[in-house]
Amino acid sequence: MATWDWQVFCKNTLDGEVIPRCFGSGGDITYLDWMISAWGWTLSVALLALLVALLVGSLVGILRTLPDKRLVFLGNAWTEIFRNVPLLVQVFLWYHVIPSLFTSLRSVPSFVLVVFALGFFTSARIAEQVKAGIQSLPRGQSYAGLAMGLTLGQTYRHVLLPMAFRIVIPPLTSESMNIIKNSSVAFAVSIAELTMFAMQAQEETSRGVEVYLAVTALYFISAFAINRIMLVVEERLRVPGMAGGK
Amino acid sequence: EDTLKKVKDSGAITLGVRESSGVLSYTLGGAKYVGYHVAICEKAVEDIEKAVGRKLKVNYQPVTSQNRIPLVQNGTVDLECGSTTNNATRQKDVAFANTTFVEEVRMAVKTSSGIKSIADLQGKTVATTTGTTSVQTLRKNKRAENMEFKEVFGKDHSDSFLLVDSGRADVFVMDGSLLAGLIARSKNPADFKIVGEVLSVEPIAIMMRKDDEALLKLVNATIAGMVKSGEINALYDKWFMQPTPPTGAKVGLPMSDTLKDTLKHPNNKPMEDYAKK
Amino acid sequence: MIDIKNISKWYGSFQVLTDCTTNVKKGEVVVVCGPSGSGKSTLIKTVNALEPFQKGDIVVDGISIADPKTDLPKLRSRVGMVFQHFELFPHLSVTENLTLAQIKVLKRNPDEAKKRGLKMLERVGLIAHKDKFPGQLSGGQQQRVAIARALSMDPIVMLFDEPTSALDPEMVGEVLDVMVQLANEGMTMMCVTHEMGFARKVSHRVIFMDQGKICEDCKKEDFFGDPSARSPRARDFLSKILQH
Amino acid sequence: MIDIKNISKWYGSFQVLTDCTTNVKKGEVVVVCGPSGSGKSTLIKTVNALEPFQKGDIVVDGISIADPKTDLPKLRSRVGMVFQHFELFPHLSVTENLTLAQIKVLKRNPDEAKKRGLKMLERVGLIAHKDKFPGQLSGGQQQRVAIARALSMDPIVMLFDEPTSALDPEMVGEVLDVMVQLANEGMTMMCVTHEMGFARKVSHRVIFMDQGKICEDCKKEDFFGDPSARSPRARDFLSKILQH
Amino acid sequence: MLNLDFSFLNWDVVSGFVLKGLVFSVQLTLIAMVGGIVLGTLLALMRLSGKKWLVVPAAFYVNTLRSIPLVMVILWFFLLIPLLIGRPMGAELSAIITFTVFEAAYYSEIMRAGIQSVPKGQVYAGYAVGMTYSQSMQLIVLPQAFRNMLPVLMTQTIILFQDTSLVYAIGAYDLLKGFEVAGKNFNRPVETYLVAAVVYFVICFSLSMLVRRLQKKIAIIR
Ligand SMILES: Nc1ncnc2c1ncn2[C@@H]1O[C@H](COP(=O)(O)OP(=O)(O)OP(=O)(O)O)[C@@H](O)[C@H]1O
Ligand SMILES: Nc1ncnc2c1ncn2[C@@H]1O[C@H](COP(=O)(O)OP(=O)(O)OP(=O)(O)O)[C@@H](O)[C@H]1O
Ligand SMILES: [Mg+2]
Ligand SMILES: [Mg+2]
Repeated sequence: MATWDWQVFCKNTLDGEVIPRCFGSGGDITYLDWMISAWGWTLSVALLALLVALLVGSLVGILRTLPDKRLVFLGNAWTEIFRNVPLLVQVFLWYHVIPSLFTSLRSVPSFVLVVFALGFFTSARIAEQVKAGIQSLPRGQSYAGLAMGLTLGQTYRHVLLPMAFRIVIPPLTSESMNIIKNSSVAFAVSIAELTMFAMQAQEETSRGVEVYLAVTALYFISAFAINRIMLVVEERLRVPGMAGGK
Repeated sequence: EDTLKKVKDSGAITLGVRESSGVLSYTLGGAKYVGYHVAICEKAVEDIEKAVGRKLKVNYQPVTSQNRIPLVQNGTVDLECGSTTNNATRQKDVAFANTTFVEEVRMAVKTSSGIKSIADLQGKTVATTTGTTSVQTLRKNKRAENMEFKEVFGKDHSDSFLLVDSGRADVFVMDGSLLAGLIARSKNPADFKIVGEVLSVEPIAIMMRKDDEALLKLVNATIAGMVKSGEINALYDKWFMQPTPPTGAKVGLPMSDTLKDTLKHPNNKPMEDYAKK
Repeated sequence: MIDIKNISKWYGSFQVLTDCTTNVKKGEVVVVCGPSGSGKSTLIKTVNALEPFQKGDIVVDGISIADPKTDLPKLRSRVGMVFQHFELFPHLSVTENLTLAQIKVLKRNPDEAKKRGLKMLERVGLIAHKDKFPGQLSGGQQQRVAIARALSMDPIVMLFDEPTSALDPEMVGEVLDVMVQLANEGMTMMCVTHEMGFARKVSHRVIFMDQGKICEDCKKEDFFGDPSARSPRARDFLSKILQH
Repeated sequence: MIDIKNISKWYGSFQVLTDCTTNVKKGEVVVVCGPSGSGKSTLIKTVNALEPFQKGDIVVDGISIADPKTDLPKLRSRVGMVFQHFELFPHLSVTENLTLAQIKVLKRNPDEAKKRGLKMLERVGLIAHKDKFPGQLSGGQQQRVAIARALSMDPIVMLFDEPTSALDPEMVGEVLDVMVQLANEGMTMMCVTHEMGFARKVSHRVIFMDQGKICEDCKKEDFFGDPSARSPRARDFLSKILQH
Repeated sequence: MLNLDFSFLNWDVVSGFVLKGLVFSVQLTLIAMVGGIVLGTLLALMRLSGKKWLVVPAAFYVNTLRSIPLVMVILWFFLLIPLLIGRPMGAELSAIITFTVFEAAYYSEIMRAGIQSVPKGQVYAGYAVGMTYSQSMQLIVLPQAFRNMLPVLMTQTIILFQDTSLVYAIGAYDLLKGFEVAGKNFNRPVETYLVAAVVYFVICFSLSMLVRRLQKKIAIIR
């Protein structure tokens, strides 16, 4: 690589002139401004999608452990459909194909669309883990809950899920980190997040290495932060007297 | 960097091509790459063979907008025959042969929309493709004309076109040749048309490594020869006016005055110089 | 109190219980024994409807389990159950383990539930451990907490499924002590156990199961009396279990 | 045969073994007992160097374990060990379980290994199950296969770590039978077990451990003789374990 | 509403555009799977070795790669390897190396969990019959870990297969790219994406069915 040119981030996105303080003012924005806002978009997409994925994934995961065969089938079908088609293809279908079938969907902002697409995709994987977590508990636990007169719902709520979620925190951490990285598909539906910034800024400035390095670092920081947060959560939820770590 | 020597020693030359850059450079499937720019490069390769005195094996390396410059720099690609805009920033990293095509950035709209020029864009939705210079062009025009319109970005050109087709966007701002190609291959070409003023003019040229005078000279000589013999006009006609594979669609984009002028006065001036005119 | 009438149960095509009939009267202590896989756990779980069955009926305190209109959670809340592996809720403290169901099922207010729970904890001699988590207790202590948990629901009958077989030998005693005390106080109990000493000491009747069938169902005195009056299977089992 | 000399071991700052000294002579059967967590498993695992120790030395058949030059795998291959949870290799068939180490460690040829393995399998009465996988056998059968596996290495001494405590009561007998037979044939054995019947019947010496220390180490006759001659801890333990 | 036209999708197009991508995707998946599992197992063993000088680098490797989007890793390898080895490398080869190295980080976490799922007593049992560390790993622990983790390994492989589409970043030609290019050059993106969705679903779903079947066959009887 030739020489570094970190000044590229201080350039005005309109005329390419370097702005002294690196932050634009009065409607002018620099690449740095742009990148920070892109980071914000990445985080918003990822975190909201994570929320969707956790809710839907837990629900589907629970469905797959219930006694009712039809609900299990429903849960299995959901999981298989959403995990066996590449994310990018799913996003395309949500954005271009489904709205032409259901025209009412056309007015849904693409941000919402990608949050759900990414959320549903990840929910399939989370469902898999939640199911495994519930099934890894001894059968006696649900017997014990039921034997005390708790209903099936109460048994899940007070007995099975609290432990199952503790067990699946490590794989959930991976999924949460993945969702940050997978949020890059949002560029396909016109969300100005980090990947789009990277593609566009390197095209405009021809400083690919600097741009990609900065963007990689931001992804890394985000994923790492999630990892740390989840470790804290894991630590907080650790049950005294239970084996640590796993 | 002596590409001619490298090519002579290895007996092979690598052309950078695009999977899908309108009729400038695209694939027919398999390892077949064709297009106006590819044809010019192949002609240049013939001259290189003469210069090094041996037959060369021609490898086609598909490139993308993200990797084409690094690939040329690191020696993977010897001649890039895609659709790369020659601009000042890039000239710091790579060299360009004399301009062989001039893109005029314009708008594609649905015939029924009634949009005729930039002035009609107030309150509309404008599509363009991520990772292209058109995004910047659009940003500048928006500022200059002091207008309010919404921008959406397609992942690639066919996505952006689909945005217009499906009604999510009103216009698609992009290189004229690409727009013409997309319209020609669409299900109902009559539904779309290219309108409006030229938003920016971009010289497109063959790209190669910097500081390789011998190769640059040779390629420029090839181009000059083709202009002189009229071969370049025939090529242009073949790709832009006649039916093209695989669909047999006709792009139907006559040679612009700027291109005619540029071919008459060969140069490799960057895009910035065109804007000043 | 418990009336088991011609219960049969299949897992797929495999029959685990064949036409089992027996009963437990109020205040009676019945011990169920038999070789591994003979269906003891399955039988005892059918009593509070933890395992569904395909044929027959069980009537607990006048309520039929097979009747689809029966409110099973309510019925279960009146039947205490203790499991081989304790099945305390590991994420809840001892006190929370004792109060959860009282609050959620019996709708007792938390203070009342806590009072009742701690009283039971005291009874099993573990009041000092009320704020610990199950993982911080020994097996014997966990099982005693599990018994206290069941008792705090004021059950009309207690079911035990091999309550001591997952324990270290030196801890078996402390759990059996609690059970003996319960029996002496007149609690109705149905216990699956291999502790023949316990059966001898406190039970009124012994049921011997083999291959899903109830082979023997007789007074303790008869069961431990003349071996020649027992079925060959029961004799064989008893000799194995008492051998060393 | 085994000479344990002043062994001490720590996990971090927690001392599990304190200055333990004892020995096992050729042909002798020694039973180790004591409450849970007293260090019995740890002690027996130090004998074939499965647990490292920080102080003292163990000499097995003339070879010092603490000596860094000792070829531990080779030493271990001459010491048979049977675990509480059998630890058969679940992915291998019974025959493969018996032959794997013979082939890989003793470098016997597969035919010879198989012959030897099947002979031992016959000895524990399970030849009919030679092609099954461990998961298809009952606990008692698995433990007997585990004993056969250890025997097929022609060990000079056998170590047992609570071989019957994970078994259903009716299967305890079949495993103890094999062990009694081994003892009667003159095998040198060191057994951690709570089966006092076994200790009474075949052991020569009993070691009682508490809190990492060897509290009692005496002839069987003395151990089971006058209780007042025992330490209070041992008396308490014996009373608990023999109570029911 | 949806005006679909699949007529362009004849055998020539499929064989010209799609097949080439499919072959590369499968090739890339297989090589990266085998290489990744081997390398990942080594990394897992390093992390479990308890020796600091092995644990730290292995943990650093795994955590770093797991925190960066694959597409960035692909780009970096593509830009940096030529600088390291001093000559350019083709996109395909670069993709294969990148995927192997990257997937190793993920497979290593799976194998680590798998190794930890084998009871410690099994290792003791191996040692007790005189096996060395490497023998007990090879003969006892890894075969069990591998079988226990087979479903997760295969799920990761299905993800890997889907992720091969990210090689677009360096211009390599995979299955999805095949569909995309066909879609672009015939300007039929909707149709090609629909077909792509179906094709991916069929491949991945049959793969997971196959794994379930296989799993029943080689699962350890417990
Ligand atoms: N979920 C199940 N699916 C199929 N078969 C089962 C299931 N649960 C139990 N069984 C079978 O039913 C039979 C009776 O099981 P049960 O647990 O009642 O025996 P048990 O007498 O309690 O034995 P143990 O002393 O080992 O606890 C056994 O053969 C067992 O394999
Ligand atoms: N890996 C370890 N780390 C820390 N402490 C340990 C570890 N393994 C065992 N200990 C502790 O060492 C002590 C002795 O353990 P050991 O397993 O030898 O006891 P034991 O007498 O065999 O008990 P049991 O009858 O329960 O098998 C116990 O207090 C135990 O908690
Ligand atoms: Mg049972
Ligand atoms: Mg032990």
